[in-house]
Amino acid sequence: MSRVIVAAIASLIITIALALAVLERPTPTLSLPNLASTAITPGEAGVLHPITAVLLEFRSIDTLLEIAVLLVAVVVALALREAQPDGADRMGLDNPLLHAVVKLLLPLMLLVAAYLLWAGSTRPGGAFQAGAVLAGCGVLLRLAGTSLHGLERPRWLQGGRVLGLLVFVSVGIPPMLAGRAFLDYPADLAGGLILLIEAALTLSIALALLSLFRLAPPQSDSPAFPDRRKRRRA
Amino acid sequence: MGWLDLLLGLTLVTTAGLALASRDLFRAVVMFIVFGLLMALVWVRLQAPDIALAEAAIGAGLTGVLLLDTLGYLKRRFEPTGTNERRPTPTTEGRGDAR
Amino acid sequence: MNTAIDAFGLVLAPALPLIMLLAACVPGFRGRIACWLPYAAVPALLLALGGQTDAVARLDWLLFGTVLALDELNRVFLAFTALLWLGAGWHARGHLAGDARADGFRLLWFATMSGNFGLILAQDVASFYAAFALMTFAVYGLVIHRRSAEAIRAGRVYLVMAILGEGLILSGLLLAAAGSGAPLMALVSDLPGAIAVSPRRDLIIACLFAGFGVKAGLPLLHLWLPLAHPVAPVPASAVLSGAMIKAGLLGWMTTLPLGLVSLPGWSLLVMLTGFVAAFGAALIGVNQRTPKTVLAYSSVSQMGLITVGVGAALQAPEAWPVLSAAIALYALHHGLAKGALFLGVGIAGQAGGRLSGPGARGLWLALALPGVSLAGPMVSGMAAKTSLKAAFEAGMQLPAWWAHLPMLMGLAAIGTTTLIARHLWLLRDMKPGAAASRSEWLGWGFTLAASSLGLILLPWLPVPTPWPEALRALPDLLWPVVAGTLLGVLAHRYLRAWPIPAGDALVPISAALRQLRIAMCLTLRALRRQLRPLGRRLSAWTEGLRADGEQASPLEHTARREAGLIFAVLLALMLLALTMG
Amino acid sequence: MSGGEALSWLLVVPLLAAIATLLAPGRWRGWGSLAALPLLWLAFTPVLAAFLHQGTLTTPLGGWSPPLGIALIGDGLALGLVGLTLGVFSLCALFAAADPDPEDHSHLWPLAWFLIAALNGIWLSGDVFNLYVGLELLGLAAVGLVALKGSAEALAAAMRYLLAALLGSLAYLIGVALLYAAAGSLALADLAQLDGGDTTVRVALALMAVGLMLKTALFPLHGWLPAAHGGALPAVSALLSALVVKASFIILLRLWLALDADPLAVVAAQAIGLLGAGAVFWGGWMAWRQARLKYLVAYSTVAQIGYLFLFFPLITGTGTDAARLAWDGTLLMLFAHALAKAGMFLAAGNLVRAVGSAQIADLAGVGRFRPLSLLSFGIAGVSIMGLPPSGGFTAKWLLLQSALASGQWPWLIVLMGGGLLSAVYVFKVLRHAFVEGPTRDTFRSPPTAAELAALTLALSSLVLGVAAHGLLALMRPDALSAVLEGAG
Amino acid sequence: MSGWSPVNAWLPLIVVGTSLVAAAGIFLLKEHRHGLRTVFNLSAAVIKLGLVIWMALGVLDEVAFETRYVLVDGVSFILRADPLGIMFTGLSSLLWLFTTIYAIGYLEDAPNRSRFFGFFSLCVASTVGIALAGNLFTFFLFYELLTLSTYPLVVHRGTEKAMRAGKVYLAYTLGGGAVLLLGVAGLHALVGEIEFAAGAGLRDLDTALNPVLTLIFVLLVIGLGVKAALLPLHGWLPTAMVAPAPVSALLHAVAVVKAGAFGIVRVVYDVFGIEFTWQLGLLQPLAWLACATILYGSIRALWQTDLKRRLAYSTISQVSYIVLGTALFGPVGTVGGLVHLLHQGLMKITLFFCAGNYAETLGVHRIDELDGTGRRMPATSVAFTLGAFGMIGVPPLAGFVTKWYLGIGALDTGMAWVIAVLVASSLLNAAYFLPILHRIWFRPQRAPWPDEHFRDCRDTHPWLLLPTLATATFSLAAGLLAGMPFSPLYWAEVVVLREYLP
Amino acid sequence: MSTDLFFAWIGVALCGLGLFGFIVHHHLMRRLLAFNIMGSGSFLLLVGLAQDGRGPDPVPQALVLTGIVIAVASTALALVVLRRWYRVSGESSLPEDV
Repeated sequence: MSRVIVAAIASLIITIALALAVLERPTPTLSLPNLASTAITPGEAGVLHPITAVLLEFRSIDTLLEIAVLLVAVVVALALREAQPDGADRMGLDNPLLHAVVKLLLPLMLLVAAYLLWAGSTRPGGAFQAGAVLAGCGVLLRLAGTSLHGLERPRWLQGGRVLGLLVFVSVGIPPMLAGRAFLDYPADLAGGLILLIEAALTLSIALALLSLFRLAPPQSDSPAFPDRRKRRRA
Repeated sequence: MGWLDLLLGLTLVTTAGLALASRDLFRAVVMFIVFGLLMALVWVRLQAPDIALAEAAIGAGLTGVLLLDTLGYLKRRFEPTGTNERRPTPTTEGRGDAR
Repeated sequence: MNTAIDAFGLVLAPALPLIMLLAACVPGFRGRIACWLPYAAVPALLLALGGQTDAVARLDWLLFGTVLALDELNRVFLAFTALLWLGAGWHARGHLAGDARADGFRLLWFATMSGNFGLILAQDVASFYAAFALMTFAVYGLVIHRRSAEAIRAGRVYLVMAILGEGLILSGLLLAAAGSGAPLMALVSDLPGAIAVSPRRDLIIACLFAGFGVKAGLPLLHLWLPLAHPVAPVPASAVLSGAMIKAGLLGWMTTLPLGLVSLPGWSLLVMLTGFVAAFGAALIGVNQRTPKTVLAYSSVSQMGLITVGVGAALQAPEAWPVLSAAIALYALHHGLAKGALFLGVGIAGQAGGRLSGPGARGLWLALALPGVSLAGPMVSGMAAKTSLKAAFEAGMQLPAWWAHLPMLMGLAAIGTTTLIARHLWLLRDMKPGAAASRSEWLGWGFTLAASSLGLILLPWLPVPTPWPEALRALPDLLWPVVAGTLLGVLAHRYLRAWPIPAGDALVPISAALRQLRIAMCLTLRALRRQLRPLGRRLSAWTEGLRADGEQASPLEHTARREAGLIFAVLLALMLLALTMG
Repeated sequence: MSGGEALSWLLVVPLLAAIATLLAPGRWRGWGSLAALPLLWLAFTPVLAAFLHQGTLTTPLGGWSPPLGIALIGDGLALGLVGLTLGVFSLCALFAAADPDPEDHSHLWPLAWFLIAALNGIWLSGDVFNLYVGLELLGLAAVGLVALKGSAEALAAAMRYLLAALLGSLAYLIGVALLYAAAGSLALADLAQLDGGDTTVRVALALMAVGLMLKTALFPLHGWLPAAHGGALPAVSALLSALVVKASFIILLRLWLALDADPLAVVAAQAIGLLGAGAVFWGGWMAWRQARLKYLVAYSTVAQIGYLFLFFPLITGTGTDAARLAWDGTLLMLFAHALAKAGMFLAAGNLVRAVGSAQIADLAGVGRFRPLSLLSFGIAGVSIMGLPPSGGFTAKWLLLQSALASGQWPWLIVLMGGGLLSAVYVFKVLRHAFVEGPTRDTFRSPPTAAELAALTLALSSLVLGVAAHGLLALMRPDALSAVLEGAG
Repeated sequence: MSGWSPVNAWLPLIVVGTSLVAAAGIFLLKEHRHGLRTVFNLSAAVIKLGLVIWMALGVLDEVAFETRYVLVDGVSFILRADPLGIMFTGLSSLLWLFTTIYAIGYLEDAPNRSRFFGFFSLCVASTVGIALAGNLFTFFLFYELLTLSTYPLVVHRGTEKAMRAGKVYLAYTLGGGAVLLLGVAGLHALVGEIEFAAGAGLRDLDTALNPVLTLIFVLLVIGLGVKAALLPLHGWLPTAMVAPAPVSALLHAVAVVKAGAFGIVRVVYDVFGIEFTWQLGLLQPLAWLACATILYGSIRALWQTDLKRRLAYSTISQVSYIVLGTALFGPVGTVGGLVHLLHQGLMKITLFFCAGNYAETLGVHRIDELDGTGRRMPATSVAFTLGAFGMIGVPPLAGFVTKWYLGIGALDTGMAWVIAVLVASSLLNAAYFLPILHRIWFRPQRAPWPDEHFRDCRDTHPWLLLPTLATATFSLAAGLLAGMPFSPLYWAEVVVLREYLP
Repeated sequence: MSTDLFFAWIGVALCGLGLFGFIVHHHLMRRLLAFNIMGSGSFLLLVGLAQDGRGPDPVPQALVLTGIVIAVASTALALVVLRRWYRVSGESSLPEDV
């Protein structure tokens, strides 16, 4: 119980400190929104939706690294599976209702994803949201026990997961070769390139999220502790 | 800021508290999903529809599914295989609940 | 002889023994060297006989710049020393035949000889001390040559005392040299002057007097003498007693500020010491059981007399020129006579039946002759004693009691005579050994001759008293001999020898030392016992520190488990610190 | 190229390499990575040349300059660290590629490349949120590398590490939020304009500092480190100890200098210094008590991190001289420790491989059979102990001088005591290795390349001791003096 | 002479480097390449000796040899050949040659020779570095390197005993190093870079700083005193005796103890300046400390039954002569101290070689096993005798020269009590050496030798015997020919005349 | 008080709450929940404070989007590791001592 009290005191202190910080905050002199809105003009930026512009133009390196973070998570999951092999994946609820729902819902979700992707450049939406919806599709399919044999091939999967980052980086390189900064796309091509990147990102994000879902040890596999199982030889 | 905001905010804090304090881990996870959905609403109130969408899809949806899936995995009872010294205590929710 | 030859001789005299020593290390030369053993002393002898008194050899590259020179004083010493070494060398050549350890003996013989000549000739402090040390250490091997238990004991006592002496000498020399003009390359001849004016004069004199006194056999510093002489081989004891104890005397004569200042206190002390030695040694000596021990005590006694002379010079600086000559003469006289006596012991021991057979009388006479000389009535003895007496009398402002000095000397001569009588008596009782070889006879004979005719052989000797006057003093010299002989005969008849062990005072001293050591050991052990619990606790503590296991401490547990909590606490602290600041 | 643009290659090449290794089959990844290393160096060379020619390099990524966009800033410190990263990584890669590990750890390669990308990003970035992303990338890649073995121990270590990293990042993120609210910008250059006395800024700084301290494993927040660094593969441990923990430290250092122009933070700086002192002693003590070789080395990292944090008391509120010395000393310590610790971990890996046991007590006799590995360990130990002639010593010397110049003599005790304590544990290993007891004859020999990699790292930590002058002159920022003027 | 000045600038570094290169080469050689290693070792030693002799001649002609390199701001790495440095360098390189020859013979068929010779060369490199160091920082650099390179030599045998000795050794030397570092750093903070030159600007400091300077001096002396085995800090030395004989020879005669003593000389003369030290009132306590050590070491030596341990305690005692000479405020005492730096090296290395010979040839380690060794090993025994008498200070051997100069120097300073210490020490030396000599020469062999080798050699293996005889000859010559040019005494006088007398 | 500022306050509360949960719980799932709640709080703080009185600001919003993806990636990774850990050890919290 004393732990709880200590923890409460500690978090209280932090809360108070944060509160003080909020109360006493100075007024900033800079205003990024203004800067952004002046920057987002059809001639300058490839996209008009400010958030997408921030994500894929002004602070594109953040996004690029973020995709890398996602990818790293997947790689770790893959590595762990390799180090600790799983049995067959027999997950799935054999529920006809679910199958029906999936059949109905799936096209709709795909459509939503496509819309979100497309809308990204001007309106709310974008690669992340689309990717998440797409990943949702995958989760549903998995819950329903449907296996997409085409996508089960590791090589393809891997390619899909990597694609986003690869496209992102590759698009960034030509400007550099032309003597400009990394990711400094030419203004006239910016719109198209960003769409390309977004599309690739959508696919990759979806696959990555799905993989993270699937690469955890499957429910059907019996636990392997203690850790004395023979490793699979390379 | 209106009543709606106040209500939303309080609910948010309450669900967060429930998610952290529930004895039942399942309930905690469910509360967390609710919390995520409420967060999406908050983002709408904060004029951030993009985040709202993402929060709904990713924060609440995917994270929730992942958590629930893991929960199911952790709920499984295991027969100890072979001779291990450290036998796990099979409980319904694992250990370490709100001490 | 011209200077070049003199210089060569000066170097060769100490160097030849060393060269022969090195040659003896080469197996091929060993036999020949053994044959030439006596002749190592020849250059020194030639130098002493034929060299010019102001010959100098400078070897700047050696040590701090070595200077060898011949002057009036050391010429006398060199002369009798060389004679003695030659004679003893002949004796040794024969004596060593068939000795298993002869090789080692020869090496040490050469080393000792070199040191002895070197210290006589050396004029600079460093080489003087070097030669002195060489002689001191090398002779140890000669003393323990027999390796018997007594020999080892005698060697140990000798070594301890000799090293103490070396230490005293070194301190004295250092202190004295520091006051001289060139302390780093001081000449021996600078020292007396420096000492005379030094603020530490008494300390220096004490150091040097005691330091050289070890060699010269001062009372209480003499302990090694009666132990070492009997156990050493005969030729070794001959040079030991005849030549080497004179090194101490030479040391006094060259370093002490004799003839420069008058030091009545020191004079009294030194003379008293001398008399104590002269009489005490005689008293102890007559109670000894072996002839060589008796002779050793006799040496102590004689050196006591010489010490009296030195003491006199401390009182009367102006008498020093006369005294020094007299002392040198006495040293020569005693050195040769004592050498002959010691070699005689060897002859007597090995003469076998001849002591009682035909010609025994002549032999006895020959054996007794140096003794008689020692007591006074012979040529050299007479010269020495009379000149000493004359020197005493030559002092100008004497203390009144100096008038009794001749009488005291006469009493001492009684003691000497008694000792000689005792010596001869004991010789008679010696178990006869194997026959002496010709070389041994030669050595003895040579030394005997030198001792008897010494004064005639060395015409340049400074004899202060002209002959006729010396002859007039003959009665003075004779009565103690008669009295002593009488006393000896009576004593032999009616008195039993007291069981005084050789090395007299050594026995109680070493017993006391042993007790002291035991007490110290006990104390230390008790101390250690007291400290042991402490040490055990300490080591237990360090054992506790040593840990190879990975028992994580509570702090480490907390750090692993409660990262979040610690995080929060630190955050709070940090906030506090930031706002405080 | 004008140089500035070339900075981006330092990010791009590792990312591309990561992608390539992900796509390549497992058995090609190691050698493929080695083939990619020259490219990385090739990217670095023009950058360095340009820097030497024209000073600090800047490139606005995407063509957008701060505060709207993010710029990569190649100042001396950043480039020095990039060089360090490249050097250490090259040798660790060589070690890992040469490692005839029976178990397949091919995922090490993409993770390692991501790690390098994250590190380079952190060194070069001038934007606090970008740093956050970089930290996350770094943290997850590092966690992945720790978990690579898949054993229970590795998983627990990884989990612990992950939780610590996440908590630390969150604290940092909250700090970012506060700073953005206060400054309206995320660029470090703009943040420097803030008034350091502001409550918001102080709370932000405190949060970020503690978060970064957690990530740097400063005592007593080090709980995650020993298991993570001690249990991982040797090459991974080397990378983690040498570089990863330094990333958060460098961010803290930059933040401290940017935000804390006012001398009132002295108390906080002293507090951090105290924690550093605690780390030095506690880490050293625990290292001594370890029975397993790599855990000993890991605890040694805990101890050495403590030295780095002496920077704060030595630079805050002290004179210009002391501050400059502290700057030089800390950076040199960082470099020396990176090289030495990497060498030490690799050497430890070789030794463990040679005797087939993780226990120090089993090292008996290894000195005779694997002298080179032991020598590498020893040489690295020299730097760790801070004995001359090594980088560790020169660094310690500078810190000593700084402590004396600022009159803060208690830190002398820390520097001295820490050195002695480290000698105790380093020589504990050597002592066991020199024992010629019951000799065993079964020593497996690590590949020569692995031994040479360890030796090279160790030797370079030694050489650093005599070649520090140029490096330090290169890394000393012009801005530092300005900051210090203000502080002093 | 200016034509070859670039060479002059590099020469000190090259001299240090020869052994470093040798060390590196030897480390890289495979264990079984004995021949090549021998070639490496000997050629490096000979080259180094040659270079040092060249440099020594140059120094006599007042040619400046200096390597200078900025390490970090305000700290330089300076190697410079001044007469004092050259003196120590010459000793080290000369004895390195002999010890290398000796070690090759000693370690025949022993394991870990690569390691041994590698660290051995490293050890010499550090010693030469210490000798040539031009400032306190560089000195410290090599001083610590010496600690490191000697540790593997001390624990070379790898036995439990050796390990314990190594531990003790490290505890002392690293602790001392830390204290020294504190002192050096403190001084550096006060006056900046401290190049070795009399006074070094300390005199001009505010007198209010005198307590601080005193503290720093104490720290420096403690740090250096550990290696020099001054009284309370000597504990490591006898324990370190478990090392192989060449190591103990090098440790005791040249490298370690001398490094400490040399450092004290440097601190007193070149950092503080003798006059300033005198003004601070630090010379007297230093002299007391040295005297206490001299007596203590000798007394402890008396109780030792192991030959090498007795020699070790003798070293403790003898090294303090150097310190004592330094602490005597006057040129003569300084000469005495400096000359003992060389003399003690020559004599002690001879003694240790002999001890090694006895151990290696006959398996004799304890003193009571020495009976009769003189007959079996006459040449070794003669060398031992020379060394022992030299230690006692019997003229005309080297030790006497030292004692004489020290004594005169002490009297010049008015410290007459030092004479008593010197004499007492001589007596004690005699007390623990003469019984050994007695056993060697005058006692018959008692029992079969514990572990006899080289039965077909008259004395012992030539590789072992030659260096022994060579050093014995040198120590004899050093005393006997003290008045000659290029003798140790001559060098010491040159040092004092050039550097410490105005 | 503007909506933005209000939610910033909510963010502060969530941060405190999350930290409390993170400290108190040992069960790894709960700690992850706490972490996510704390993360949400920090996002609210970021956007709320930035937008207070100045209207919508795309920059923090974009940052939050990035943050969310990172959070989900971290959470997912943590869950993977957790499941693997659970599988080999049978524990759902970390051992007190490795």
